[in-house]
Amino acid sequence: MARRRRQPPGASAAEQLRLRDRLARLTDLPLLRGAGVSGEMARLRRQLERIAAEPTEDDVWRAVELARHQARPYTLDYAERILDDFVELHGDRSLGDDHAIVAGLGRFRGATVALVGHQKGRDIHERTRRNFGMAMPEGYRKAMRVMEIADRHGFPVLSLVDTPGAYPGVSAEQHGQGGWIARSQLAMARLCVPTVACVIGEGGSGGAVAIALADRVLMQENAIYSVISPEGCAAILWRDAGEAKKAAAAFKPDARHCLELGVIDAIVPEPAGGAHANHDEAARLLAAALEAALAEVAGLEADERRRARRAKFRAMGELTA
Amino acid sequence: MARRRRQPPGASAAEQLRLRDRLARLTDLPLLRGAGVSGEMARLRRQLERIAAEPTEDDVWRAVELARHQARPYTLDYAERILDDFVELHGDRSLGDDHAIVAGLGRFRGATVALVGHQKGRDIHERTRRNFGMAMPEGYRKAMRVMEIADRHGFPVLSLVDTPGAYPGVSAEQHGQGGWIARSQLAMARLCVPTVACVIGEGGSGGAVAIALADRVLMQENAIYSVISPEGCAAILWRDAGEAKKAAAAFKPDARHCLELGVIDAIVPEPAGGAHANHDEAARLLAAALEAALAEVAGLEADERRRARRAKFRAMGELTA
Amino acid sequence: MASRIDVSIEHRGPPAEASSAQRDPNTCPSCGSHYREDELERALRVCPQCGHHFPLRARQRVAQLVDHGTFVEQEESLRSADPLGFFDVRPYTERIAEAEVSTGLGDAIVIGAAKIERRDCQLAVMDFAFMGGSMGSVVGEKLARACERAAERRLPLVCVTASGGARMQEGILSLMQMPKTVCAVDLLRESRCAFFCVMTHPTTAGVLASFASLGDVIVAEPGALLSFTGPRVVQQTTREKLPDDFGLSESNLRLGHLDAILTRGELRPFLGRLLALFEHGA
Amino acid sequence: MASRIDVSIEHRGPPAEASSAQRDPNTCPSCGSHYREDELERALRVCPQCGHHFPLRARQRVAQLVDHGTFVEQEESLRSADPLGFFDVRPYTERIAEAEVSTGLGDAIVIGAAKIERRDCQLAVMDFAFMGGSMGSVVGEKLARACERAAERRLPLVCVTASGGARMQEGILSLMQMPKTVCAVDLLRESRCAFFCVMTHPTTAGVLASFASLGDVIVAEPGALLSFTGPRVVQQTTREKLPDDFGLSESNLRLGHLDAILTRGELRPFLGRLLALFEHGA
Ligand SMILES: [Zn+2]
Ligand SMILES: [Zn+2]
Repeated sequence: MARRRRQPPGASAAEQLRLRDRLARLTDLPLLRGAGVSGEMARLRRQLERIAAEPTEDDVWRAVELARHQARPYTLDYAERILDDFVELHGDRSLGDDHAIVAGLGRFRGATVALVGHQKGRDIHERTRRNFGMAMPEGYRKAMRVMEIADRHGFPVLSLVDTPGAYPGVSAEQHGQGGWIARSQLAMARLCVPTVACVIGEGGSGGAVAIALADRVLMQENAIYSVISPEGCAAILWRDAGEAKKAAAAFKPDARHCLELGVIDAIVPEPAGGAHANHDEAARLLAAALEAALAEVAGLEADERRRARRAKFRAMGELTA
Repeated sequence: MARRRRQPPGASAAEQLRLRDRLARLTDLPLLRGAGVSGEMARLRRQLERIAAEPTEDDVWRAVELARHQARPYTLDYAERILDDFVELHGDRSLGDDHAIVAGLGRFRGATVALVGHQKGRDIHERTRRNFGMAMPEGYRKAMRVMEIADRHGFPVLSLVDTPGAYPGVSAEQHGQGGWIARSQLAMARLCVPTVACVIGEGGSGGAVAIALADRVLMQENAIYSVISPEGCAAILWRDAGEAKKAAAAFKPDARHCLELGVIDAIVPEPAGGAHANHDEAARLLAAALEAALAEVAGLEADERRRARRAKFRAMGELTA
Repeated sequence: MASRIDVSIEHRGPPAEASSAQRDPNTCPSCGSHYREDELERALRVCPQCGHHFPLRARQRVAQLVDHGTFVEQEESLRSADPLGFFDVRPYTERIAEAEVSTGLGDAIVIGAAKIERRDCQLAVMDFAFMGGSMGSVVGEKLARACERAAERRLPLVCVTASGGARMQEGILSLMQMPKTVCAVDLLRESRCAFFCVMTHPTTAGVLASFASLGDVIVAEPGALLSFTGPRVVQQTTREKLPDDFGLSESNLRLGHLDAILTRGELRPFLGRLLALFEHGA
Repeated sequence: MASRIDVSIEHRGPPAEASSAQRDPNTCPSCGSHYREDELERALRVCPQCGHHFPLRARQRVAQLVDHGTFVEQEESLRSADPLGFFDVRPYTERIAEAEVSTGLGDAIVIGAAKIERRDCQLAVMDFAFMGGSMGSVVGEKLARACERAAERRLPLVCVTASGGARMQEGILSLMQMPKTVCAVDLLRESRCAFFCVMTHPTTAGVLASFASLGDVIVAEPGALLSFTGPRVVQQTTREKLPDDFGLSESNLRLGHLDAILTRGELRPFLGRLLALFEHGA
């Protein structure tokens, strides 16, 4: 966990830290910060080794498949596990209530927070109702509304990202899809409260980034975060959607690569086999990571936090001059 | 003009002031503040006398008719006369561009201001396009958007009110008519910049008040400002829309009564016969009144101004305890 | 030229008061079931048969919502001053006096301090039985004072609305209660106090278009008419065919204007949870 | 399951480049008129016959917009670093080199200080000819630096966009240019600088969904495609019938997303007026 870097760790945490440091030196990688939350040393070691190794084409594809796994926990699965007294709020006060995004308030580790997140559906009915987690401007406006409430009342904002992308439909376009994705990001840039985002499944393009401009951005071990889906990329660049696996490997949408590229701050470990295998354990690990990330930024003054948030994203990209 | 109360008037202004004071004492009324802008003493005297006299049922009905006169200047007629380099802005960034409200930026007395206002149409085509000056949520959102730009850049906001009321249509309701009228008022309550509203024709109910929560609220001599139209009132309370004239008299929607009731801050004189008789002169008188009202509030700190604005509306109403 | 009425008081949909005026008040207008007073009272005045929500008087609402014995009423003595000397077919003063006698209230709103599920809050509850819950100087004033008291004590404001709109007999001053209450909510927000609004049948016109719509959280009872302009006026003005659920809670939720629809029984625990979530120091 | 593409580069409506690829660049794809280079140049590359707006290169745009001789380019030397070592059918580095040669630009945006109608401003102009105006690290960086320079000098930023979206070859880092440029605009706003955006054909996907939509004032050229998802993908994904003017400037204006549509000839005086209006102290 990122927090441990700054605060003196406890006894068993110290041991974890030594192991992590050794592995980090071995692999010469600045990652592993997300791995400290699991208490079991053996599994920790396995996880660290798996995360630390350079992912192969198969590894990347496995993350793509796990990120989209139908049994993978969705935002509401986490909400009920990591929040007490969750109250979901509804509506954008303009046009509708977009079920592809959920937003609400709840108690996290004893303090009130706002939660926003994409929501996919598991069965066919729910998937249709949730529009496969693809939000419309209405959804982003709902998220913005709840974030504004949080900001006014001093509640930190947690955001869970899990979408194939913003909905590519006629009315979504007519209602200003591009503009609202932009305004949602701007609203997050301006928040005075601490914010932590975590990609918990698919972090698909603009639809994902709309709610991911946070003080800390985490990614679960098997989540993906990408500018375009592997299929979309393959169709455009290889002119063959069947080349998705190749495209994914070229794209590097996996957590390990996102960390290396400086796009995320830490990787959140998942239970053995992936988050779908054990929702409770996945939630426990996620909650620990969110708590640690929040703690890192909670101490700052609002202005300072906002400047740091801006500086963090300002630095992204690679250039030669 | 209200400003003259605080600043030493010039030579001819001093004469006007004496006359006004004498008339004010005679009639024992706290009005006339809006009358100082006309240069001609004789007409000023006639105007003062007319305004100072207790309006009869016929006087009130004449104001109703003049306020709705088809040749009466509308917001854009004033915009082109009192602003330089007016740039109209469009759209609410969500659903549409409501032509019943115009909003834009221009230079007023050398300084940039934002102007928002209802806009009626004169011919049948324009009247339909402008929806008779009855706005939808889209229109209030457009106004809010331009006011937000003004607030960010320190431009004072001028608002011209001229509407029979908010549009009573299905989609207006579906898009949140009530909520957006409320939010538009709240946005105006929160503005840091100086704000002046003037009722230039019909100040009809919630549709009017949506853009009239300003530091100073003026009313043209023949404008009306009311909670319901005379016809509507008659239909509900007398169960006969034909009793509109009687209802208007009971309602007292005219400027003189609004001033007495503490709802407006000053009356803006119109050219002889009414604003429709001479658009240029009406604009000149309006501009002078807006300038004076702006000057009154321009010197305050933003917080102080906002508190004073709140206190002003807070005091409205009559109670016994 | 379209009509200019946008504050008329109308009802529509499930709670069809217009036609039920002659009926027994304990007969469900929706399914026709009849109840003894104590039965209905025990059921929170919700029809056990079909779920119809009977109208609630302000004091009944307070009794249902707050922890027993915690409500301390404020500003009971405020009365309207008839600023226009208004007279239609009868003097306004006479209408007020009659409403006072028939409702036992000074005006269409009751405010006070209370506890809901052991959490302190400021309460403001409207009563439709007092001149259609219309907002004149007294409703505006009491709502504003409720905001100020909440701000002073740094407590959340819980407001239950039921209103046909502005109190026409107070003319332009009734319209001014809209910006007045909006300014009061602005103060409440500046003081970082939460504001929860429960909209009940009907919440329309000037109340919907001012403080009621500014809640941090807005919920409604089922089947309530919540529209700025009432369906009859919309129909007459535009000749548009209205959707069956025009303006009702259910369509408002679907269209994004509400956070939830709650039955009367769900209301108190829901508010309790919200109050707990918003219990924070600065 | 719907397709997940939302950054594809597409064209539609009046400027039908796809089919005009083989055509003479000086033949109007809309009405078929043919012009000599000097004729077209004099007409600001707008068809005198039908008003079709031919694509403009970044340097041509700068020349049309700014007072002669006032443009001072900044950050010319920035180049992409190929962070993924990306290789599809060809290496990314090869594609960039080719684009550099064919366009004479270092990437798909040109920034600099300039005067428009005698008013100082900061300028940022995109060039669709450089890899479809796609936004990678360099476009994001130069846009961010343009914001910072504007903030430092307290000048308005004038931005002309033309982009198919993200630079896919830079993977997730291209996506991150969205929050990066949004943060830059946030700084610009905090510094109380004005931001005017001129959207030209096409402005889509990641550019539309970040800085481009955050202008205080947003205008567009006629007939430009301005949509987050392109019409072909919307059509394929949803099987919805698209309106004829789907995503074009004209429908964007009608739907409230633009302040105005301006022909190329109107652009400079309009910007001059805006710059004068926003010229303010503090
Ligand atoms: Zn029943
Ligand atoms: Zn042509």
